[in-house]
Amino acid sequence: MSDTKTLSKKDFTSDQEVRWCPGCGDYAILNAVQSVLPKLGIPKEKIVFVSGIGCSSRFPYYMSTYGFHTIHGRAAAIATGLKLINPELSVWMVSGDGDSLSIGGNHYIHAIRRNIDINLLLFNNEIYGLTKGQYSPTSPAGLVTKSSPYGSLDRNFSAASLSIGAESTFFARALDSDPKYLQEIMIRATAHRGTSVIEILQNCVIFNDGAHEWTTNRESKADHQLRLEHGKPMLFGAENNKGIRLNGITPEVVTLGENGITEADILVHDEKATEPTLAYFLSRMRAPDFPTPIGVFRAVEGPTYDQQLHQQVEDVKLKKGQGNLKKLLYSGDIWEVKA
Amino acid sequence: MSDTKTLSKKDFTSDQEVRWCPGCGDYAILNAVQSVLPKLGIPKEKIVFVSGIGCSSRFPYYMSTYGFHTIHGRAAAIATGLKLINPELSVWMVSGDGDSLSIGGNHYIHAIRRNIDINLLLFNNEIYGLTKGQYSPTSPAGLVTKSSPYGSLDRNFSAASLSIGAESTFFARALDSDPKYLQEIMIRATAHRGTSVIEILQNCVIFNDGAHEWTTNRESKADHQLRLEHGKPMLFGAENNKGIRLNGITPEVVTLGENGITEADILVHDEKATEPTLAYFLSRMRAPDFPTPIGVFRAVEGPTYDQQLHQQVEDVKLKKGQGNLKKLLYSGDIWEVKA
Amino acid sequence: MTTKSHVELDRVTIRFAGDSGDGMQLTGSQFTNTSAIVGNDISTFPDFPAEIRAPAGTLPGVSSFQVQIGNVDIHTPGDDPDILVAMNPAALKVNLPMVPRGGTIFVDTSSFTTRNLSKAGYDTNPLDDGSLVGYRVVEVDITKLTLNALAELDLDNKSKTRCKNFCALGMMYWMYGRPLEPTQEWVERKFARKPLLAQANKMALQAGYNYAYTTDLIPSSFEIKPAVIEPGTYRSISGNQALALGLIAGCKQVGLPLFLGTYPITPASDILHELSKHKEYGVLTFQAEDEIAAVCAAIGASYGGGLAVTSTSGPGIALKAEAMGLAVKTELPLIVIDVQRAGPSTGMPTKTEQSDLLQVMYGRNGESPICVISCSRPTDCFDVARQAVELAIRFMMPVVLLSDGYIANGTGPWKLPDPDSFESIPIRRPSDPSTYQPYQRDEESLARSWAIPGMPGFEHRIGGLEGQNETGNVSYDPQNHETMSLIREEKLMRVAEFLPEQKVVGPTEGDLLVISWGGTYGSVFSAVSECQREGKSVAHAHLTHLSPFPKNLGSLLGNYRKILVPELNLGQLAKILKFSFDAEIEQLNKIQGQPFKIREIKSAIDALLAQGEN
Amino acid sequence: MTTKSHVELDRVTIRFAGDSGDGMQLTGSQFTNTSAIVGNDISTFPDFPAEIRAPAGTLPGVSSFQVQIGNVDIHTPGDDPDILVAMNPAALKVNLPMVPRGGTIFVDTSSFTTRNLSKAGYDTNPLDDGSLVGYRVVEVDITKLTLNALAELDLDNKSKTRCKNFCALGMMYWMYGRPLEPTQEWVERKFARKPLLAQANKMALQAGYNYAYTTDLIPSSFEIKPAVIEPGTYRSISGNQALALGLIAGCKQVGLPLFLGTYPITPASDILHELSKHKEYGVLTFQAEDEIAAVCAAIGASYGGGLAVTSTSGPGIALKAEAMGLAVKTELPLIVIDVQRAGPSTGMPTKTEQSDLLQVMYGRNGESPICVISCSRPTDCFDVARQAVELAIRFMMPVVLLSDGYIANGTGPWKLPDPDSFESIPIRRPSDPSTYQPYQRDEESLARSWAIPGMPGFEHRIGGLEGQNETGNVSYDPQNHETMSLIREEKLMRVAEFLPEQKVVGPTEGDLLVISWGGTYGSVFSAVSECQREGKSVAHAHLTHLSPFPKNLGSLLGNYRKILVPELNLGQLAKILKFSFDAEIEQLNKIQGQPFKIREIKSAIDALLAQGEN
Ligand SMILES: Cc1ncc(C[n+]2csc(CCOP(=O)(O)OP(=O)(O)O)c2C)c(N)n1
Ligand SMILES: Cc1ncc(C[n+]2csc(CCOP(=O)(O)OP(=O)(O)O)c2C)c(N)n1
Ligand code: SF4
Ligand code: SF4
Ligand SMILES: [Mg+2]
Ligand SMILES: [Mg+2]
Repeated sequence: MSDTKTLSKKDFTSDQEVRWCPGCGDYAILNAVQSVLPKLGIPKEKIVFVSGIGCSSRFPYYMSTYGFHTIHGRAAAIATGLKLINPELSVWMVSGDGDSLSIGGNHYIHAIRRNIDINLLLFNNEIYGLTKGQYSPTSPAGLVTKSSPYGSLDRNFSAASLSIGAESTFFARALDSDPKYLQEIMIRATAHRGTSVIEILQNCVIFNDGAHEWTTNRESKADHQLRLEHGKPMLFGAENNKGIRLNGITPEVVTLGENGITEADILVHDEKATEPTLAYFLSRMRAPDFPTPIGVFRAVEGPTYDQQLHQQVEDVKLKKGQGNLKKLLYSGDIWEVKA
Repeated sequence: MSDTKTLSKKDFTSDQEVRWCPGCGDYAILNAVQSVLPKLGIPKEKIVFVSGIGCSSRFPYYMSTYGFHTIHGRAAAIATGLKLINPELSVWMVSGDGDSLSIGGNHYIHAIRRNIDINLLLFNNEIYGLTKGQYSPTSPAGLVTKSSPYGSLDRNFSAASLSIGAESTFFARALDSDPKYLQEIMIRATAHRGTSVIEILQNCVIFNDGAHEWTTNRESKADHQLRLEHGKPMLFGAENNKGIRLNGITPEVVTLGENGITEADILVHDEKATEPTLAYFLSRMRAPDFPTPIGVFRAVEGPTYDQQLHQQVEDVKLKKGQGNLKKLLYSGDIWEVKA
Repeated sequence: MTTKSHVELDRVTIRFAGDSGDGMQLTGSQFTNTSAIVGNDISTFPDFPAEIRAPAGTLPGVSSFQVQIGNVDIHTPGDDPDILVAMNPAALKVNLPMVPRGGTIFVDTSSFTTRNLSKAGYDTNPLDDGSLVGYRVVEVDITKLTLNALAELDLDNKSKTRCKNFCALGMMYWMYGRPLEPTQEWVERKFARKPLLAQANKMALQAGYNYAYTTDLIPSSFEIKPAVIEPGTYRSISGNQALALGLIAGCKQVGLPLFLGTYPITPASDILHELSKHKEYGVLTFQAEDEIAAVCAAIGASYGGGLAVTSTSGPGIALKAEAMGLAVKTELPLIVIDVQRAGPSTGMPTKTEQSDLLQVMYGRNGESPICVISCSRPTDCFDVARQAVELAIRFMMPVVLLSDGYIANGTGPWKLPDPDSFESIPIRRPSDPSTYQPYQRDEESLARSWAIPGMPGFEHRIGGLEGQNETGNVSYDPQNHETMSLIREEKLMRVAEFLPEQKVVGPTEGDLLVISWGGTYGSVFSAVSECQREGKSVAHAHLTHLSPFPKNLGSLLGNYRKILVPELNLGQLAKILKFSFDAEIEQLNKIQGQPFKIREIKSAIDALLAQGEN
Repeated sequence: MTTKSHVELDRVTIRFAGDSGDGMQLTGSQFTNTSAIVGNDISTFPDFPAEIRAPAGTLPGVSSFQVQIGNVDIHTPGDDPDILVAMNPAALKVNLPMVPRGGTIFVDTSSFTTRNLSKAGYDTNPLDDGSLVGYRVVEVDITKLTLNALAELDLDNKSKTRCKNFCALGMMYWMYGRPLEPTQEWVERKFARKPLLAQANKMALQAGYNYAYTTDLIPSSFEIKPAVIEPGTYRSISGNQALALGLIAGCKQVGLPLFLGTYPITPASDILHELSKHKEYGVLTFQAEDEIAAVCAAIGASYGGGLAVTSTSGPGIALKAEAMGLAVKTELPLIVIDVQRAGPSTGMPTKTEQSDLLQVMYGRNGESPICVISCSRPTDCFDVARQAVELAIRFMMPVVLLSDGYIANGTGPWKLPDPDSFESIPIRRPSDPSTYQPYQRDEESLARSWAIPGMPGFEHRIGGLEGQNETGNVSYDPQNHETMSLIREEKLMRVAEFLPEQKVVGPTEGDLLVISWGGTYGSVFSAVSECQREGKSVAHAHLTHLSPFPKNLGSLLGNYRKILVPELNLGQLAKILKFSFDAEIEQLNKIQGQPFKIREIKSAIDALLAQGEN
């Protein structure tokens, strides 16, 4: 079993029939995950997929690893407990924008704050799919849905801004429509120690088709996507001649060559910046004025809660010696009653 | 009653004996609130204080306005419903760092996201006071408390970063030890339409005494506090000769006069910046390298959920005409059964 | 053409089944509405798959719609279909077990391709491997029939094929002598902007009708005379819809704005969807971040003076428990709607059950008495909702309204009431600030008077800590806590004084009383009437009020030798009746996510009576 | 010096009361421990104010500690104090009502200043306005006495005054012939680093002792002979502490790491505080962001193979309800501790109650059967916690452990067990990957076998949706849902096979059986023994196991003419007994946030027996 060399994609495919709508973006993501796992060299029995409730959260049933399809919004808390009891495990959390940012918002921000070492795949289709199409916290204001026939009045969260505001140590964005790149990002996420969030822009063909069209459209994507690369200038566009320049503390789009702009003027990406301000800055760039940043916004080392929790236990054992039950009971104010 | 001119501080003082520990920072805040309300010209009966559970949350009992001491962590949700049913009301929420950022975290970020027009007083004493001293999400890592005898392992939230990550339109910071300034900020907050968060650094003399000492200490406060003023350069210090300079996208402390630094080099505060990046940038400045920013980080106009909700109703009424129950029932597929 | 026999029937049950994409829910409701319009009594049971759309042609993808129509009182969608319309192999596979031998089965032969057969898990074709022996099988290439009929139309084949459900509907219309007009008109309204599609669907409908009429495939047509139905204007309505409208009507009666704080969940979401459409009635709908925020926002709106409602299903109730306790303690009016589904935990979200009764009664910390009422069928949801509003306001307390997935999605013919006949519901507002106390009570109802923010001079504080009687000030006084606990209990009992006495259908004393609550109403009613027709001494009491019970319920129980309580759970009402009245209760429990069949209740009754005889 | 009389007593109840700052809890426990060491039986009741420290000298600021000591079995802290030590007017005001006329009252006269009197709401000084007529009042200027005694010490007055509680303690020590050494030693340990303070406290103690000895104020001293107590090593321990230690011991028995996921709440927080101290035993404590995260983290830890525990009080249980349902459905071992407090809603957090029984039994959506056990007194929390661990593991199910504020904060003398005598608890791990199924069960216990992440070949998925028997794969099959629902129910019943039979103290049949559960044990036991001594035909059954009940409970009930169930709620166990056994139950309910007095139970018993006679 644990011989990982021999593992292939189908080793990670369960016998359960996949039940998403034909054309759902989830298929591509499932495919990417099943393809990338064999490359990670993690023994299959050490991998666990934990999910909440939602279309996306059916995910674990389709994997042949350990898996837990829990309750709505609580996956982050359950994944936390799982990782804390056994830090050896590779814990993957799969969750939707409703599951993680609506009902699960509190667990989401606290898991990130504690930097629990899990890989969190956030399927963002900007809608509640499973319950047949109500707006979600990431739906743009004005969206007409079953529960907002006159348009939603909610200002929407940016998953990136919220995560970074919650002290995220790793945040990345990827697309269901670009599974190869998604795999690269997943490899980065697994390498990161701490909570690694991958926001995957996913298409719900039934209830919110084309939500990410602006970013993913074949024709325009070169001009609408900014691929972040650490240490590289933020260039994009069909001719790769457009770039992001810093204007005080706000970004502006410039074109190389035009009024004397050279690559030197272009902001260089630093995913390792100690302060998350740059990552936050990126999280504010969005359509139509800016390309959608794709890739790793931020990846900084930091202590993880799970590792520290066990470290603390070891430290105390070292200081006080392995606990002995008798000693524990027979402490405090004790006295003898003679026969 | 509604004649507000005549109102004085004691008009806002209830007959209930105040029951905080002697020396608790909450007294000063209560005092400030009772002093500022008469200045706001809001009819007393339109003011409601909603709180969760915690020492701070006992607040409403000491006010003679309408008040609701609810359950732990839910004040933001209850205040939301209250404001939605009657936008005429001046709704104040009083809550602790545990109440709002631990158990109440989800309602907190969603109230801010929706920009519900309430004034949110966040009493941040970096501890759970009412339950006798466990660490909270704002407690610094390593803090030794009843529940962390070997030191807390939690990385802490910055209330400011989290709020701004949640799309805050108004965020300010004030001190229990400077009630006059606190009053100014409260006046600003009431003027703001939308969720106005005031993080009040409050001292819990019993379980976390001196948590904010670095910032509030009489001797050093001039050097440790940065008073934010819109349109003014970020200067501070006993001689007001220290300032914040932008280095790329990160802040650095400089001294006027030293190696050619002039006021022109100092970053100018803009609380109205359309993008919240500057406010986020400020939220990262903290001891010991930076002074603690005090005052209004961000104050931008934007639609409020409560106002829009009622607007939408009015729009539909305009379009469809005031609803008529008979019409409503007798619609859809109806048919007659003759006698 | 051939002459055909013509048979009269009292009732018939038809089940339309196909792939989620085949529009069976629509086909079913068209048949239902037309039948209603011609005066039949009707009852329906939409039975669709779990939330996610399974791949086309697979078993989990099957969507069914069962309707019973008749010239007699119809109270259920029928135990077993007389006719099954199966649009593909999967639909046949899933539904065949429900059709008794001798039943008629319509199949669209064109869909029985090897690909579809294997998707449905058939190794051989059931149409010719003899597995349908004993059924009357009617094989029609409905798809081809449709395509031919629409040959002339300038439409792609995909769109044309989509009309096949109307073709099937047409056959059923001929078979049961229904007029085509209502559906034709509906099609025109629906496709007003797409005339070509409108035409296509109408032509397909006609084609099916003509085909059935001309061919020998369908030997005889049937007639179902109109039922004797109270004259009036009718509307076919689903339970969730009726609930929503009832809330709007109730709010009109109290003159308060309706506030719904909710979070989507199957099978309750449609209440939100319906209410959010009716803004012109001043309805405020708030889709919260979770169930806790939903009920809390409602509580805030209630404190602010609105008519506050929160709607959810079992898992959501679990999350609302703590806040519901706050509403109990602060004595604020609040309506909590629980559209029950199969549990425990996530369970089977699209399947019905009655297993939240104990949860809503006792699922809160401390002694936290609460008022619970329930609806019994789609068409009474309207009045039960209005009642919930009245109780919440009159008694200043949270009221739980129990529905379930079966009621919520089912439809029935609803005789429209005259809204002008609804009496207004008074609100007890304090008048004198100088004597006002937040917990000063009405002698009779024990309701506290309701002052709301904005009322000058009535400023007051309430909260979750125990409060002193009258003033509501925080109090840890031991005696006061006992006093308040007993007042909260007594206040609930006072509701019973206000409630109508419990009615019984059948003998006022005798061998057996069958007690139903919620969605079991229909099957119990039908089973008991059958027994009564057989001259058995059996009565039926349907409980709308579960907490408190009607005053006379205890004495009622004494009038029968035996008492039977059928429930779609493991005996929750039975437990409560036992300790409330020290009564001996016979249970009939079913926990399969499906409603009772009349037959199941009937045989339980017969068995009990038989015992009685020895 | 004067000669003094010397009286022998069987038992005495002393109540120490003062301002929160006066260290009354400490004084009380010192008196308790010393009394235990000299061989008396003891029981204590710390009674401190609500969470927040009220201003000094006010009524809400009063903190009290009551202890009963005796040479006979002591099972409660005593109905009424024989002696009240009141360190200030507020303490007198709050506690006087509890002292029966004739009782003795010690007061620190120096604290009876006009300021303190008015703070306590006294218009006139009770010491001379005659309101203490009928009590034996002992007025001592304890503060002055202390200051004089410490005059020589180089300490500020504030610190000196702080020693006055030890001065008062010294008087009590003389009065009841207790040795000073244990407390002196404790002081030395406690103030090892502050020798001056150590000296001060010891001197104050001595001063009080000498003062009582030399003056005439205290006419006589008393002797309380050692109780006949089982020989062994003893420790005085609180309920929460004992629970924590029991969990650690239980985990040792199963050989799994202990994981506590919790969120602070009164009166459960001390379990977290205690466990977080014992990291060297591999204990993992996780203070979550809320109760939902706490139970969910525990569930995650359980799925991961740990011994998972979550601890809270009533409001927290309400929040955990949904997740507890997930644990029921997924059949994961989990211990849910509910230290009950007075509700509903926030209620009275520091006051005790037994009103969460129905909540933990039924407060979840769907049919969600759960195992419930309870502890009865501080010293049995240890064993009950170990039992909870054993049941959770043996049966692979969540187990609810009910405690309450009275048990949690109370202390008693605990005869320390020999840990080596604890048997190890086996875990059922699957051995053969090729045949493994997540829901394959043990014939006897119906427990599913426990494969955990990290075990190669046993990879499997579980979740909250209904699962197919054996495989656990998602299933909407009607029959399967009924099967699984019944299995979950049956599995709980199997626990009864494993439980010891219900024991009865007293006649095995007779006039009356009094049934207690949880914290009512002590007063019921004492009241019943009294009756038995009076020759009445009364027996006592204390239920540790509430779901399921012991196998023989039903038949037991049949052996008595009447059954009385005293509860600190409105009759929750009574309800369950009624429908479980169709038994007639007499209730005695008290809902004042206070434990039963022996007297209250006794008179209820006498009244019932008297009825019996007519
Ligand atoms: C406690 C609870 N509340 C509500 C629901 C209903 N529900 C299930 S999934 C879901 C939201 C799904 O949206 P998302 O998380 O974005 O996942 P998606 O289906 O879009 O992949 C809701 C509201 C539930 N199952 N449980
Ligand atoms: C549901 C619930 N969980 C836990 C508690 C216990 N509790 C009350 S207040 C509190 C935290 C108080 O800290 P904070 O919000 O910072 O307020 P502070 O007392 O510091 O002003 C806790 C854990 C509760 N009352 N209800
Ligand atoms: S509803 Fe949307 S998200 Fe869900 S499976 Fe279908 S396409 Fe995918
Ligand atoms: S515990 Fe701390 S926060 Fe609470 S009242 Fe006392 S000093 Fe203030
Ligand atoms: Mg989604
Ligand atoms: Mg705090």
